[in-house]
Amino acid sequence: MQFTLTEDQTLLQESALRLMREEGTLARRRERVASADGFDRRLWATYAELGWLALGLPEAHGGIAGPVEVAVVMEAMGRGLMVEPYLASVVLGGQAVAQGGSAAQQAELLPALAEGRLFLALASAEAGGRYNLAHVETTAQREGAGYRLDGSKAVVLHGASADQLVVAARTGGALRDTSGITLFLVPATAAGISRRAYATLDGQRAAEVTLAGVSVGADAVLGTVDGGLALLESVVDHGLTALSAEAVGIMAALNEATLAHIKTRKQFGRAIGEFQALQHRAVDMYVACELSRAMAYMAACKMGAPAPERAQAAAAAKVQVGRSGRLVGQEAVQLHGGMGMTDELIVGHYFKRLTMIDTLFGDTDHHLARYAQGMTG
Amino acid sequence: MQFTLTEDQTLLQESALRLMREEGTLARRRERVASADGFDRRLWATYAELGWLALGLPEAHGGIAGPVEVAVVMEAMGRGLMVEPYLASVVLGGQAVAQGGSAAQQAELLPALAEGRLFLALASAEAGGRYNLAHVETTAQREGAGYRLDGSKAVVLHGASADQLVVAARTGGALRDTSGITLFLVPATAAGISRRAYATLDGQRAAEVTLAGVSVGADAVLGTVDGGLALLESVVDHGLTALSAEAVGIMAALNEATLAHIKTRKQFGRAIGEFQALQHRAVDMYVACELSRAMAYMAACKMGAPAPERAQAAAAAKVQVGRSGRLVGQEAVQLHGGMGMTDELIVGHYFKRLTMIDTLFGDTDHHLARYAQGMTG
Amino acid sequence: MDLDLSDAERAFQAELRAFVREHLPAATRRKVLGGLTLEKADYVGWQQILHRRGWFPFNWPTEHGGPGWDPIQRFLFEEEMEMGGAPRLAPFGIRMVGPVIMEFGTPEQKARHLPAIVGSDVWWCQGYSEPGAGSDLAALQTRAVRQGDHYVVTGQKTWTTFAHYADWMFCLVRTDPAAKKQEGISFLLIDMKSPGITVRPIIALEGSHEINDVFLDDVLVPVGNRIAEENQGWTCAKFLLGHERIGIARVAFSKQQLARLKSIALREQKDGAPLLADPRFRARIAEVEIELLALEHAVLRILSEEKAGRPAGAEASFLKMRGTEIQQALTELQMKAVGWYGLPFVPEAMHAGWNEEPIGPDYAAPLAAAYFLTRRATIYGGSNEIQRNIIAKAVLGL
Amino acid sequence: MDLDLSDAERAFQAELRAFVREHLPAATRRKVLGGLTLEKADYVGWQQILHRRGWFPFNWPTEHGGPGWDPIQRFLFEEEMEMGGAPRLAPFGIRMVGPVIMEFGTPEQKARHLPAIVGSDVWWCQGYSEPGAGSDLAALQTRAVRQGDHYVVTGQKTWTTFAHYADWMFCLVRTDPAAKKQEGISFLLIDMKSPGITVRPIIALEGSHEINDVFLDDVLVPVGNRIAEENQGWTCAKFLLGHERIGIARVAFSKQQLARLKSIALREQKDGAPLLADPRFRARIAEVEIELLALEHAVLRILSEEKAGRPAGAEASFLKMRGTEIQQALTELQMKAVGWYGLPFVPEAMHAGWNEEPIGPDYAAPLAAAYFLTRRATIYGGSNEIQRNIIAKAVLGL
Repeated sequence: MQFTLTEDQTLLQESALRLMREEGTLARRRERVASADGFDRRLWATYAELGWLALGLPEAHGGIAGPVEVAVVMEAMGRGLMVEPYLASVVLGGQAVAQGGSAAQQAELLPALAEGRLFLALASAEAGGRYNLAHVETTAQREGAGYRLDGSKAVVLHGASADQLVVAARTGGALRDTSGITLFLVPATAAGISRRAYATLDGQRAAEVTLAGVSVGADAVLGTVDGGLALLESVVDHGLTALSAEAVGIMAALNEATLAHIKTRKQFGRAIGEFQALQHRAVDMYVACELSRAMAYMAACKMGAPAPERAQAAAAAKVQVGRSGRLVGQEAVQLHGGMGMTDELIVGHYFKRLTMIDTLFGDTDHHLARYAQGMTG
Repeated sequence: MQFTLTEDQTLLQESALRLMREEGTLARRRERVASADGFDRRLWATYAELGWLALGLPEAHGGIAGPVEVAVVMEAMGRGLMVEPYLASVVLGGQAVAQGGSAAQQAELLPALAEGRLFLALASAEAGGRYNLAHVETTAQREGAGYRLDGSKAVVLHGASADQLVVAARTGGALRDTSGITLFLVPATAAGISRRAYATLDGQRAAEVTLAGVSVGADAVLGTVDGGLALLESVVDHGLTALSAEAVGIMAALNEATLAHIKTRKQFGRAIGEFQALQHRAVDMYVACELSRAMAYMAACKMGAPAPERAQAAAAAKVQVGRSGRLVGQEAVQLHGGMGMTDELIVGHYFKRLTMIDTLFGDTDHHLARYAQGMTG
Repeated sequence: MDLDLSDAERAFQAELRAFVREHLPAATRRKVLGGLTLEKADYVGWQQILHRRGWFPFNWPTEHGGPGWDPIQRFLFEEEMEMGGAPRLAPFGIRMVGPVIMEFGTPEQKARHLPAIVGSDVWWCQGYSEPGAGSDLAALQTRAVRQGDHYVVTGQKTWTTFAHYADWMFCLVRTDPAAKKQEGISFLLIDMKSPGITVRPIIALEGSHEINDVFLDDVLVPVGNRIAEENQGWTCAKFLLGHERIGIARVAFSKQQLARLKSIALREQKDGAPLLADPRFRARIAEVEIELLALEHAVLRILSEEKAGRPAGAEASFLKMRGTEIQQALTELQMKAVGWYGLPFVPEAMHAGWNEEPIGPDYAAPLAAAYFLTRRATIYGGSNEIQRNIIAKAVLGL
Repeated sequence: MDLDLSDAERAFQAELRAFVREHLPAATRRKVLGGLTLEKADYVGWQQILHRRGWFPFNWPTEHGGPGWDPIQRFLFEEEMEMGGAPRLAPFGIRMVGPVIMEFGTPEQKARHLPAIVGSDVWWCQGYSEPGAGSDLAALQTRAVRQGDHYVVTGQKTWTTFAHYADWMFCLVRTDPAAKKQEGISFLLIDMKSPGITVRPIIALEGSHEINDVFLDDVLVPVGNRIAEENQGWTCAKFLLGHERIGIARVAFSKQQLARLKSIALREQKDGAPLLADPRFRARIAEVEIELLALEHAVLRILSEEKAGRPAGAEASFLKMRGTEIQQALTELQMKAVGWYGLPFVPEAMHAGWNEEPIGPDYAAPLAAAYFLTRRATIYGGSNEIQRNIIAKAVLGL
């Protein structure tokens, strides 16, 4: 049992933090957010060079390391408030292929992903389905040797810049049945696909994706036919864990900014950080971040565990991060006073991202209910 | 619309507070708690003289005033941390007779109650039934012209000193059916009744009551046969409202004691009340009490409203008082430091009573769920 | 003690309700109830309609052109306005500078400024906060130096809501830098068209423009625009602060938001049923509804006391604290209710004129932005930390 | 980073588990798992059993008779003890005065006192708090005046846990009243049989007797019983405070309480089903379970760092804060779980010898009392307010 980073992990962390210090300024962020894709392809190439795009993927296809390293990078990206599709493409897309892909699919896609030549996106959610992964109305009907896909997918993260979409569709069963779901790899430019791209409140990008009679071959199936839910759950658990680590980085950055602010901001003749009520609140923010970090890395360590254990760990981490993130985000803004409410300070941008992380793939209440259901005893 | 006390109500409040200042010392309390009945019959006679035992009862049978006056008295009793069976006998027992009793029952019982010659107790809860008023396993089977009662009743408040018990029993329907419940007035010394008396953690008294083949006449029925649940709900709502008012009195007393403590207790060279973190917590305690008071009197005003409105008001008050009381009680003990943890200071006794009030007739979670269910929209 | 409305109060309520239903412009109502961006004309137009009915400024005494209502009537008025979808009445003229002028103004000042507020001829803004003077308002640095019949004012005000709409600003300035903090301050009325004033927009967190920096560079202000004596401005400031603290509780606004939350939760689906039927989400709504109920009755207690001639003091600060916390809880639940569709951010969708198909349900677009916007409620108007300090000192004697 | 136990750790854990199962007296286990009152003999007897196995004091190095375990092994030990129903090991000897003597004691002091702790020959208590010195420990007033080879000690200690069991007390006393607060304090070991010592029970809120006042009236203490130099007692006090802050998190204890909570909720009924199946109550348990999981992994992070030679500083204070808050949440839920049967209070039912039929379910009797008892967790051992002050200052630099 060893709950500290290895030497390699520490080196990775240091290099990631170094890059984030350079790239994580509000000015750089504004440029990226305003760009056509909503992110910086040059920076993406840097990620590839650093090997980050290969993290957590199978070694046979150019991958290295695992979920703990992904967490290390995501925590740093949280600090840097990055907007690149790392979660969407490498974690969600990459894990879908790594865990569900055939040897051929892996050989085709993973090296390209790791080298930064390929972008993936996960099209799982649907309007009206809320956070239930089994709520799949999109259909995949047999059509010759392949399938014909029809339906709509909601809030596909970085869906417009993706080359291939991982689409959850129903090959059998009724609307919320746990069986009958299949994942498909669909070229984003396939006939019948339309994508409506938009920005999200936290400066990221997403798209509504409509599939109208999209034909794919049988080799587009990722994992087993009708058995896609288990794969999807695992992929999303990896995503939740990565998001938890990102949230930890944001909390740490917000705490630093808030401490710096209350140590220098003077009111009533002294730094407001000398007021005990604010001190105690700053302590609670610190504790919230520490507990979240412990949970994010615990979950990362559990990503290889059997499904029930993995699911509980991911849910627990999301709950912890949701609660802590709410506290830290709201308090950071409050303690910054008026400045925290403006677009001009990075604090507000951190707060928005932290808030949206709680929404992604299920909020605190959702994962608390999920954890409670899976709880032993 | 007028949310202030009338002149008469203000006079009642002043006289009640005056009496409580005299009687509400820890030394007097200890005597009462240690006595055989667990309360002071001399004080009960004073209550009768003051007219308190007639509050909320019909004027035709010697009653006066209504739920607001009951709340005024209960709030004062909270401050005085009284242990007399006012809730058990006058509010719960009295309302059961006042709302459900025939003219003959009322004429027989209410004057005696108002004059302090009669004690009633409500035997509604059962082991395994938690807070569900419809969970009635005790049976009342027809036997000649009357009924035969069998079953067990849990935690009957002041059950051992009562002369008559108001017993909820099942005349029809299955275990948790809403119909089929009937209330009976049963002499506490009737053959087949055994009572096991005990003290409760908050210095009050209660009893486990067993009914084994207890025969009563048809004239023992209170209200309508099979339709007792609606009556029981109304009686308990009056009880919840009275308890809410009592809790407000306790909170006010705890806040006073805590303020006095933190203004005088010196640590680090100054009164601990000068530390801003404690000041802000004291403010939250103050606000919690004010909101509870508003809700307790709101509920008192609603006791005559149609059942759904009355129920929502009582549930809302109990939720508010449960949350506020938890905060005030826990913080009062915490801010008193070690002293708050001893039997020697009245603070701990207030805290215990406030805690137990949350349990009585359904805790915060129970009434929140009840309120949510009844909520419009 | 009696919670039921009297017959007269009930009739009054019906009259208010009918008036809003009939006279509130439909376009304005749609914007308010849909959470969309309002224009200046929406606010002013509605004020003028109310004025024609004799109800604006609703909180003023008859001698100055108000209806002369008692506190309960004002409470009912606000409730009907909110529930009917009327825009919030900007407080700067009618709740802030107006009462200060009534209390401290000269006859000339009253004659000049009060009718202009009544007639909605001017829009006021509040020049209080400065970069170095937020919670510690008395630390303000904006200087006003007397030169003959004028003050020359130089400094910077910030967080100035609707300064870009404003014709006039009431302003705290330092007239005696040698005096103790609170003692060297004066209260000036400044024409926003004066040379030397620059308004710079501050874009809020969620992208909206309501607040501004106001730079004052050798702005000439006639001495006749000073309210009360020189260096007595803090008295005006305190009066204003104590005034209408109860209104900031915004019970009626929160009731309207609660109704909106329920309507959203009824339309959102969870596992094939309305989200509103989900026990956990329903309990969350119930929690806030109970909190709001408690606040409402705390407000009613204080208003009843006020009506009986016992106006509240500092204890009313808690109404602002709780009121803003409840506003935040409600916007947070609205955002939570729409799940994934809290994410999309299409600024154009916030404007009534936008005609494209919405992303997700049409009610979803403004919700996350409203959550972020509402975070300011506990910061502005005397932060909740300051309110706690006030209660600790003035009510609890700490 | 790796959360799995190594093979060696797993074997160690199995050995611990088997030992508790086989050697813990059944009567003691019943009391612990039933929440009943323990006698001194229960504690001491178990310590001696552990000692015979070489595991007591479990946290001591081999040179002083401990097993010399690393932080992870100590964590596993505490977990197996709690889950197996072993009584808590009183901290006064093994966690408090023992380490102080090891660090600061003379060879004679070590030889005299350490083996007596190892052999459970003496019971220690802690003479720190005074009526006027709680959170502000350094304000203590108990005077020790040098007279030849002795100090004459006069004063009052309070909240002294198990003083009525104790043979010895370690005590902070003021030896130089003229010096600055922290600088005139010495650390004395006092034989509780010394003339002039009176122990007065303090009955706690819920009726139990664990804490006491200790009055010292001209008590003669040999100078040889002073640890470290005169007026250097604060150094010892700080050392002790920093030592084993992690242990106060009591993760293993809370795990055991969590298991107990679930077992109670499984037996309690709500509407014909186990309370444990009620979604709301289940979610409440899940909340605390997640909080405990986070605490456990925060502890493991810090222990791993310690094992790697980087012991924690003040940041470990948050483990005490969170640990005690979680203990309180668990006892509160246990009390809530039994509903009405939290009310009955039969003091005799807290003792293992009581043979009457319980009122309500047998597990219910001690629950409310345990809730009240546990409120002290956030007050004692450096209140959580003090822990926050420590973190603010030492970790956050505020």
